[in-house]
Amino acid sequence: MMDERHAQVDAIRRRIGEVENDLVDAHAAGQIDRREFVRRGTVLGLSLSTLGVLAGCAQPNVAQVSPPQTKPPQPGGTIRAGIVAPAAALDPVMISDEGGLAVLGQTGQYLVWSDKYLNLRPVIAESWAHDHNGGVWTFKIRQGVHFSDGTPLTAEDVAATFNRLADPVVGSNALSNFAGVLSKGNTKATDPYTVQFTLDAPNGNFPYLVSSDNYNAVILPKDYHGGWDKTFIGTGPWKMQSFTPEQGVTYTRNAQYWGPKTVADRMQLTFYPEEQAQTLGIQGNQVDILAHYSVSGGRALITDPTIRTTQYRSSSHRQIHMRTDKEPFNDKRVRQAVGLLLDRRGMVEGLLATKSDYGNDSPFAPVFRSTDPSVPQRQQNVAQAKQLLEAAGRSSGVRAQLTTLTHFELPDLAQVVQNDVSDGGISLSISILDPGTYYGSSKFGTSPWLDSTMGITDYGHRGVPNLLLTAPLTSKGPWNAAHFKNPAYDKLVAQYVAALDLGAQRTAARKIQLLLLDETPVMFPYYYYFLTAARLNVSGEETTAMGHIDLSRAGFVA
Amino acid sequence: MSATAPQPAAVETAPALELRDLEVAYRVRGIWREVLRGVTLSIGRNESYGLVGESGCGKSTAAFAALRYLPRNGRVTRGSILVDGQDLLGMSENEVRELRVKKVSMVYQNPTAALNPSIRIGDQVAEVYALAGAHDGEARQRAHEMLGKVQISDPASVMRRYPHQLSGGMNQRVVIAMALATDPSLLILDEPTTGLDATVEGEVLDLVKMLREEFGTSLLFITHNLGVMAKMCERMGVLYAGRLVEEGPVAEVFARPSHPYTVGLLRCIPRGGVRKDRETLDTIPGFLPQLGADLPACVFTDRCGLAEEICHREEPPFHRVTDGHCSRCHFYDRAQTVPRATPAPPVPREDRRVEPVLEARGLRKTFHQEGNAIHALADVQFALKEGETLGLVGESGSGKTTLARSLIGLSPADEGSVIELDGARLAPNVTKRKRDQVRALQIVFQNPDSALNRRFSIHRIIGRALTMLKGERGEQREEHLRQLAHSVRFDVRLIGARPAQLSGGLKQRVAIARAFAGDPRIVVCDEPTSALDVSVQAAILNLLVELQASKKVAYLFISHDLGVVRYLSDRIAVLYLGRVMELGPAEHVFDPPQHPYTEALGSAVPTAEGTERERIRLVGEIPSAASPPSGCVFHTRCPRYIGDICRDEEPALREVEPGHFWRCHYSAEELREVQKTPPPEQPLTAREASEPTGGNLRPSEVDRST
Amino acid sequence: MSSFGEPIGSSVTAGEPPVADDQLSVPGPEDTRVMRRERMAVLLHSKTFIAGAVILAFWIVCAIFGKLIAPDDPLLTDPIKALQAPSSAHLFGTDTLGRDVLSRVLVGARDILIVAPLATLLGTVLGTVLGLVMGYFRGPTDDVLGRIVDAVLAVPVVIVGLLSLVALGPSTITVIFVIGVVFTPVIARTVRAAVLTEREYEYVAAARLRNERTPYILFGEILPNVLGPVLVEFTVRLGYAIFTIATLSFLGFGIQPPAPDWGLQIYQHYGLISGGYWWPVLFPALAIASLVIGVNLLSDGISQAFER
Amino acid sequence: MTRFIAKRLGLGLITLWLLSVLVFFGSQVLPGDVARRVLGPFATQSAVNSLNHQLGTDKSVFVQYANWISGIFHGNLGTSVATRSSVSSIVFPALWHSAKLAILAFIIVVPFGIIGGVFAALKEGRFQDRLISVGGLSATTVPEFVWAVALILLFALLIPILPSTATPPPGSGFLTSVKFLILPALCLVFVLFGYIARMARAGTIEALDADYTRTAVIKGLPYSTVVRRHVLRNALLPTIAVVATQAGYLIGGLVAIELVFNYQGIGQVLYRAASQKDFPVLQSGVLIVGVVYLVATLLADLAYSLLNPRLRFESSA
Repeated sequence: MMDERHAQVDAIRRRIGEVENDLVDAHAAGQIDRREFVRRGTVLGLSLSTLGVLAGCAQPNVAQVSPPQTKPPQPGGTIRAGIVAPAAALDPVMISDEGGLAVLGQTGQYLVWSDKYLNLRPVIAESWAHDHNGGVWTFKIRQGVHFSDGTPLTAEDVAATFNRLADPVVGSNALSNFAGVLSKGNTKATDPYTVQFTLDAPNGNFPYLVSSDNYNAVILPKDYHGGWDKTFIGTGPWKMQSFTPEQGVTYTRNAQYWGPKTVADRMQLTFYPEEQAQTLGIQGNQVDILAHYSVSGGRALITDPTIRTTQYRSSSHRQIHMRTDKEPFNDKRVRQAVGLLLDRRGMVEGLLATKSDYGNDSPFAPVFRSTDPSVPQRQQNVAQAKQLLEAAGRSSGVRAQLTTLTHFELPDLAQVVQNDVSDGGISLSISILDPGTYYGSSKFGTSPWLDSTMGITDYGHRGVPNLLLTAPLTSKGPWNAAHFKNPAYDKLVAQYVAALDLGAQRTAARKIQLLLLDETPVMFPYYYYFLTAARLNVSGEETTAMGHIDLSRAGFVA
Repeated sequence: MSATAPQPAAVETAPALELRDLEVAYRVRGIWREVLRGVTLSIGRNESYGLVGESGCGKSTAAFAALRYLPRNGRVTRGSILVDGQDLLGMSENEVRELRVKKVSMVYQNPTAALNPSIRIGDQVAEVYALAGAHDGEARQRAHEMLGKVQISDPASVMRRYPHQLSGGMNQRVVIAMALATDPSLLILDEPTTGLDATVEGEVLDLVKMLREEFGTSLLFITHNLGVMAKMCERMGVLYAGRLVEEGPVAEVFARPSHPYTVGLLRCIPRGGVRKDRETLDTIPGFLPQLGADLPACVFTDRCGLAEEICHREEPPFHRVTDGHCSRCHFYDRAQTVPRATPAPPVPREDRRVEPVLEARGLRKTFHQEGNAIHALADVQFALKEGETLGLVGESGSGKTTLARSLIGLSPADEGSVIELDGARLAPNVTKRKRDQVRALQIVFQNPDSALNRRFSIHRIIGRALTMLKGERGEQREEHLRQLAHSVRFDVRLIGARPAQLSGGLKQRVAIARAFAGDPRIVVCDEPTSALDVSVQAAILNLLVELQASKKVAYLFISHDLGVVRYLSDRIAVLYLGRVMELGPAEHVFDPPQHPYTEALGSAVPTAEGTERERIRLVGEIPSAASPPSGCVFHTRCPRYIGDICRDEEPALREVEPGHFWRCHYSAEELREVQKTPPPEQPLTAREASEPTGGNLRPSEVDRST
Repeated sequence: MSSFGEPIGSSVTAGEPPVADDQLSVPGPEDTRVMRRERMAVLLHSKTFIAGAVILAFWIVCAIFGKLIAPDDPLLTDPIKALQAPSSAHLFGTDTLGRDVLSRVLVGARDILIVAPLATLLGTVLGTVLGLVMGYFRGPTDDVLGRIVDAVLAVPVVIVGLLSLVALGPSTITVIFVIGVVFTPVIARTVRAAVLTEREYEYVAAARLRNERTPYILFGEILPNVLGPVLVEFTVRLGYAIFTIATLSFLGFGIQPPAPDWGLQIYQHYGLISGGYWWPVLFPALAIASLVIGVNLLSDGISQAFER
Repeated sequence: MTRFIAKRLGLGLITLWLLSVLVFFGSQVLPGDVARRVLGPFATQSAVNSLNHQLGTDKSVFVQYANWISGIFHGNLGTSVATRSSVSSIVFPALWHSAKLAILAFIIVVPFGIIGGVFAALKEGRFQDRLISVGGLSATTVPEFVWAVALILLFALLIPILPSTATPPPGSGFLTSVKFLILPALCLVFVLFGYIARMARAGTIEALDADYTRTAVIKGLPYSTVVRRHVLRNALLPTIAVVATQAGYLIGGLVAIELVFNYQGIGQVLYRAASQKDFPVLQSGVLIVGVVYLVATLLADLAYSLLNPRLRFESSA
């Protein structure tokens, strides 16, 4: 028995490469826990079974992966889910909001599915592997997959999809994700069922960029040129039956789906203009599930006995940036003071009803494995803040404008910040803009977001901190609202991104966390949980922190 | 009481209506104010009884009391009302209804409002029969007959129409038809002809008279017009301050008025063709007491020229003057010796041969409404000499008011019309006229309430006129203002008051003062007294005469009251469908030979003497100015209709005698001949029924509604 | 007070006493003052007016002294104390940011009671001028302006307000401006109607007959006579203004956070009702209701007083 | 009569044209770049430009206006920039939704309003009158969203007997749909009742005071007949006119209610279009609302003049 297992392990270890073996050793040495071991393994392309063997049991405990749920669902029926209506046109390439991606994910499918615990699960891709340093990644494409219009899916479609997303001319929403990682034309179909990605620079987390985390990356036919909202073309378990803009979509089971057929016969997405309506919707039994609700809009659901809320950590957060190049925040002591004045407990327990993690003013959310938990959490400390301000010669007081947008709890947060910092004699005037105005063209000089002295911006969930480390904080970062230019930081980030194994990532992460705490160009007050609401008589729904909702396995319990 | 109550003309049965010492009070601003103070009267069967008095003397209240129809804030405080001997006050609601259905009915002012605008005439009339128990078909049948009885030529078509489609006269006929439908024993008429044209009034009165004889109904006829009274009633009562001050046979009372008030009333109205240059009109000093005011024993004392202290102390009994003629005056026997209130001597008339101060030639005014052109004035011409009065008469719709407004430039005359002031041509629009021209040509409007800005003090109203017309300021203006106020007999102490605080007469004086502020050469008077009580009217007329004498101003005097026009005018123009039909010296115009239209007009007016010549009935209503008849516009109604010539060619305005013009194919001699005998009685033709009232097409209103 | 069963003929005798020549009609020279006094009396006897006045007075006091009366700072957030049910500590409970609802309701009167009257005033002034011009000149002027008025009136006020506020960006000033402009046509219509009757009165003709300039006729002669309707219209519109502003705030386009505006409070919390958090919504709702009703009762009373 | 209709139609068209101008150039004030709206903040400028070109939003406003109008004449209301679907496919269903809501509300409120008003008039000055007048007035003046919130609280949560949203699940029957519309309709009923009742009351009182009523009484007609035959007939005319114009308000004016009940009425469409700066939907939508309103008033006038002989025979005289 034992020997047999050892034999298996040895066989595998001989087969797999260096990095994988380091991982196995790290696990054996107890540097990482089983769960992280499994997660990293999936990223590197090892199958769950293999990992199971290596981890020393037949299968990783599934119960641990998906949260304990009520009874299993019965087949049949129409499952009704509510989402906040897509903000803009439904074009997979362009979609940039949660409502949009939720719709996209029903018929569209990704190479890889990144579940709520950031474990990667093969979907269109059957398996993947990388060269020695992670500069080239090869994906094996599943056979027998058909688009809803009947045409079979080949590697060509996959290549086309990613080249499209990486094409600056198209200007896809995923462009920022691929910046410096994947350039147009570097995705090739080496044979009908193999795709090869040649990266601009080695990237250990690349599979996440082709996973559901990069939500624009649904596989589309190679000849796709817009008009998705007419066809909803995709390879998923559902087929669009009818679509009424502003109102919703109804789906039927996709007969020729390659995977297991859906539990429910029909599915229905109802669009709600805003969260309060959707809250009333599920409470009034208009829908069975809300893909996602926020505390600010759905507080009523938390206490509702007829509603089952599933929650899990995400890296969704708010960034409070301060212009490091402008009065009054060009002095880091002032920025630190602001950081120290924030009453994070008030935010987490009050504003978010404890449905969030504490933020420690860096992108390293507790949900990320690479985060170093040993870095001390910044606490409110008015006295110290006052000293800092005095040292900065600002004891007389600081005036500034805080700009933000009408989005979830942001206006509230702004008011809380305003109150908190006033303790330190900092008086903020609040300006609340509608999203369009706030982001403007998202170019420096024409966007309140990037130009404001101090601002609060919403950031959605990301599977890995990479983008959050680069875009908003690096000297050349396109979203660097803080105008934070720090060579040391840039170097650290480069190190982090290049690092393939966890140890290296953790070390870099620690340095970054400390640096950002010291500089405080941006404050990360909290990382809130992803909340999904379901009526008690349904089960089997799966959602991701990204905002995807997979109802193919959902149905009504007896 | 009943002792003094006159016995109804020999009838055994109970009188049709009997008021016994009736007292009615209204609750106004929380105080009960007496309106009727112990009125006792009785109307015998088949008798027509007239109740006369100035506004607010309680006439209408008495009328409505007879139907037990009092406002919520009114109540009978004493006495009783008997109809056919039954006590009304004791009746139950249903009995009262029964009574209204069967015994008493009423006709009052403004017939068009009295009919339901959204129900067809036929149904409204039939309703009455249905009420009396007739079933549908029968009811309509009888309605049809009844409409025939009120001389509506084509009842069938009228029954299908709605009130607004019929003329006021027609509607009044309908109302009368409804009133007499169930052959009531008592018919109450409350100012039934006020607001109707003289010609129409005449017809309605004739009709009532005739029907009354046919149905043998008793009448309670309420009016302020002594002429109408004389024509319609056998017996009359004079009401003053809610009290019956004199009662008796009409002829008797008119001949031998035995109460100072009655005497005053009769003296106020220009009678028997009296003229300004012969005598000034009398007025009644003082004023009507307030509603429910505390009055001396004799209610008239305060205004009475004969009053002695006894009048304050003792209420005079109802003295019996002669049989059935009683007067509530201590000195009834010398009532007629009451001194005249206005001793001012009449102004002798001097004939000046001077150039006309105002001359109009080819004056036209066309209104455009809904595409069709309405010729409100067609080729009007006349001249006005300094200090003279030109009277302007004609039925409503004849264009009187339009002419006035065109002259003063409020509704500019058509291109080509000529208006000359001292030979200088005037711009048609007042805003285009020079200040001196504007101040020279002013107007006194009919209704002072509308003519005076109710937000301003009298001081401001007159003062502003002085400033604008004469450019006066400061002390000079104040001085002038006082003079002006004095000259119109306006108490300077009231100069700070607002119009709402003044009586109608006072307001009209202010309006006159304003017109005279700029020392005008010509003043147009558009029915300046028609809104006033007779006693007040007299005062205003006197004032106008006075002012004319002192200021040498010329008047264009518009009125529907021929008596008044006659009294005031040197020359008279008769207008019909915007054309001058006749123009001549006042003393000639109303005697033959005269234009057939003038003849008809004149004959229609009941005179206070009751001495009335054979009335000439005019056929139908005045045609709409939108589609005037061919040829002589009057031919459709002309009692002296010659033949095709009248229909085909329009006669010119010819001078038939020196200074006497008319538009007729007849020559003076011919007319003098034919008018010796009354024209043949003409039956009403279908034309009347089908004739559109012109309602919204009436020029004077058109220029508002466009 | 006339009503069924009253013969108009005699009600005249009853109502306004008759007048005869050379005499002042009751109630005598100081008549105007008396009229005013009677109008006041009518108002003071009208329960609706009193009720309205009291309610409005209360809110005005709150608007002025709100900050003093309020137990807490209406803007002071304390997230830890979020959504506490009404208690002795917070009579009306706390909202999502732990702010004292009572304080916010009391102070909330201020914004609306500044914005609404100003907006209404603006609208009334513009509307009156417009109405005077339209009513007096009639003809082409009236037709053209009338069409425009109709065009604006053809779209519900809220929509127009929404549109303009999106266009100009929500701010107190824009709200005042927009509501004012949106109300102009409505008021213009009323005034126009009044002027159409006025201009037929001969005092206008009389004015023209002494070469008065048109502006004088409009504002010197006619305006004073239509002030009554204008005043009534103002009070009525005030009610609508509050109504509209509240609605716009509720839609997020009116008064902006963190202002303790009532509509805004409801907007921010109505989704919570279903969670049993009724207090942050109910109290502002009651506040709005009471204020609007108050104002309307007031205007009802006034218009009645002016009708007689 | 025909002349009357023709005239009113002509005026209506002019008004519409003016409205279109106002709306179009008014909405040009809206800041922000259409294509940027569609593509979101992170699209490249080139993409934005090309879309602007494609949408024609880079042309001069006059050209755009011309295109828009000509489009309308060809039955093409334009394309929503937010959803990329044709405006008509968004606006007309929404319009129909609003209409359903309005109709239901009317069916409830009109009879009640009129009966209430007449009753109040007959009891003028008495307690019942004050109750209806003041009560109605109060109900009318409370913003509809306040009612909405209150009703949801009451009937959807405390006593959960009615749905808290107005959109029935797809494919649900007539009765269900009605059930879903009851709460929002009730809000409207509250808002409209007082208004209609007031009109009816005023009209009735006026008719009661009219001469012809006096005539009827003096004829000896029973009170009930007087009221039925003579008073109501004239009293309710103006009310009808007013009620019809309210239809205009009902369609489009209900943003707040539609929002609370998540009802896809035209109001909500316009609201979202406004917040998304979706010009085509906004412009055409508002124009449509205008059309509805004008048609409603036109019909009101027609009904009025048909029922009112005075006007019916206007042109015949």
